[in-house]
Amino acid sequence: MYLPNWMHKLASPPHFFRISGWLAPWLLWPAVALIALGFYAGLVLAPADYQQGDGFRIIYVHVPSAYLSTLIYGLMAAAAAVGLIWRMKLAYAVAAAAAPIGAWFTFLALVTGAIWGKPMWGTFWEWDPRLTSELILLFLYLGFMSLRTSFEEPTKGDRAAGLLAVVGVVNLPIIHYSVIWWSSIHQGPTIKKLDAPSITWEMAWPLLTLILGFTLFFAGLLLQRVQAEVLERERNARWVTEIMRPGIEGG
Amino acid sequence: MGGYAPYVWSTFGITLVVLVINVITAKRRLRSVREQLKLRVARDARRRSKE
Amino acid sequence: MLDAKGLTLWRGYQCLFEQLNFAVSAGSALLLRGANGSGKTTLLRVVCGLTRPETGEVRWQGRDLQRERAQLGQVIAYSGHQTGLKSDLSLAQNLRFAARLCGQGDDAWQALLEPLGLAASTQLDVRLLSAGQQRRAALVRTLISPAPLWVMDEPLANLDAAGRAYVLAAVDRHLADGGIALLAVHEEIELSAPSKTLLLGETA
Amino acid sequence: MSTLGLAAAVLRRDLALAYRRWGDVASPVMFFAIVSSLFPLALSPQRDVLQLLGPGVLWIAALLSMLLSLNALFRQDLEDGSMEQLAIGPQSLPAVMLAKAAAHWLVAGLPLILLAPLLAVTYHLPGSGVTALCLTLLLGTPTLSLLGSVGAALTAGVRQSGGLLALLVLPLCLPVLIFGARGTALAADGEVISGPLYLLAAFAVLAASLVPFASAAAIRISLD
Repeated sequence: MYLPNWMHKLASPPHFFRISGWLAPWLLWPAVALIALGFYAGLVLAPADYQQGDGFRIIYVHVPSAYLSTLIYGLMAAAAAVGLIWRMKLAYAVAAAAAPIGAWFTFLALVTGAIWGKPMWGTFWEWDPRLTSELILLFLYLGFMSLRTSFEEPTKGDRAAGLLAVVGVVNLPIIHYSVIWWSSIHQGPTIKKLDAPSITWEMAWPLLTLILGFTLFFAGLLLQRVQAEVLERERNARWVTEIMRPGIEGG
Repeated sequence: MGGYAPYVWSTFGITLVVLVINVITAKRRLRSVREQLKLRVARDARRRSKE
Repeated sequence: MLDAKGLTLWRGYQCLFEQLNFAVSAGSALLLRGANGSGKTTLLRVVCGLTRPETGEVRWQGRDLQRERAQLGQVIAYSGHQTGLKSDLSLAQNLRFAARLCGQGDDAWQALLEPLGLAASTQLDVRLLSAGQQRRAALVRTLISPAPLWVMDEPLANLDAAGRAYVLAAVDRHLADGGIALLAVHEEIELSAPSKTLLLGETA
Repeated sequence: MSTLGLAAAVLRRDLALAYRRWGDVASPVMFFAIVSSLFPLALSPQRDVLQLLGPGVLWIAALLSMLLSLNALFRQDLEDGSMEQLAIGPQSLPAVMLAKAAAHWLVAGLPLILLAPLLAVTYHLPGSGVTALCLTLLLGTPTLSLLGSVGAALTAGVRQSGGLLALLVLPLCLPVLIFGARGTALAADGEVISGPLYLLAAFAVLAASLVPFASAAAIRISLD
């Protein structure tokens, strides 16, 4: 399988290890700034919603985490597919690093969605199609992580979990639309779907800031975790023993 | 904040906690892998120097 | 002609082999020697395409054995530690399935039962056979296969003297017909055909 | 050897194996019967409660009993080395996987469909409900076997993988459960359920054509 040259260069673990080393802080600090700005804007500057009052502010944390939970699963499946096709150890490292972060954001989306449901529906848990899909997504993440760690040989765990992620990502839309059909046949006339209300620009820009902030945060976090995964997978490589020699504070 | 204060603050609070947890676990994971490898390389070096 | 280039494989922190190359021409054998756990079995499985090496490739007549598995057809007859026979099925059922798998008729394996002393137990479930009998039954699968490359993991294990002699004779016949054999062995064995030895473990 | 011939040979061998170990065939059916009879005892014997819960309970019991027998699907093949022989040969491994899934369906899926009407009666399901239950099971269980074969292949090399197998396979089987159970319930209320049936059939065709390649790759990973 032919690979463009720059991908080869980026794909070489030591090269990627050095890049992620200095790039991670450059992603994390702007992310923290954006998130701080987004929180402030979302809580204070944005006007209250005429229907839900201030309750709607929860979308500022719920929507970014829900968006990231799906994005990260897609990225994880893509990395796993690259790993399986081109046998690139780095791709497996990216998939293994992305999984826990994705699981955390899915959990966050679930919790914030449930808390948002309390004022809206009066109960913490409502089998709303989106929340149900998030719950299933969490199971897919947990399945990936537990399968990967149930093999002694890391390469075997990577390949098995990677295949599961690819099968999972193909199934995700099917599961999502089945859940939507399933909830639609119970549709009472007065359903209150978990919809972001019609959103004006004053409400929208904090949301976009937070989505960008969360994404940069994920990217920085991912690079850090990928460093750990790369070190573990390349533990026998010469470049690892080089930078790990006592007295050298490298990497 | 109307009657929603507890809900809004709790969601933002939980979000901050989760973000911080992620940062800490990522850093700790990297440090533990690095230390394990350092130990390993040092032990190999010692064993090789004995041979 | 079987040749392997740049084979590297680690198991955990232990390097089984690194940039290993070897070539075996038609009509000759390669004997793998080395302590237990030195990677003999793993190397055989790499040649068979069961285990994936980190680097390097195994080629048959210059074509990648792993990637062109379908086009190359019946190349390998593998007999590993496990017999590959279903213990709940009778010997006859197992051998009929194995024969059909490599495109042979029933007469192919029936002719071998007598010399291998299995004629009496064809209707017995494999579970009831002794270890030696199961080993000889697994050997039948290799003998009837038209595959030119025999990959055998300790073929002489738990066989009596007659069994050993039979196996060595079969390997010699196979090599004489221009086949290739890759044998992981512990004992000293003498083959009439030319054979090289590859030592594993110390070379890591 | 032609691919079809290979698949037929593997299927015949697996059915002969299943016939030889009759106990393994009976356990999914007995599990299906026992679990289905737990709910009336735990919930209530009233007719309307059982009619409401019947479709869902029977479908969940069927799904779990098929899951039960998936665990051992490849474990024996890996231990005795017969899967190695199939993986080394030039034959197409996906065809073998399709045959293995078909054998599993015949042994663990079909008997459930035969028993389902009997259990449906104990749940006082109307005629339309019983036929819908059998139809949805007939269309849904092949997909469960196929998706289950991927999970079984991935966890074949893992020790005590019961829980792990469920965690991997059940999320993937949810669409089948949703359309199967809800379809049966809608039919029991007298509604037309051609939609869910078509979708279940579509899932089966999609699974039959794509999943064997995934389970072939999965078994190669376990063999590594």
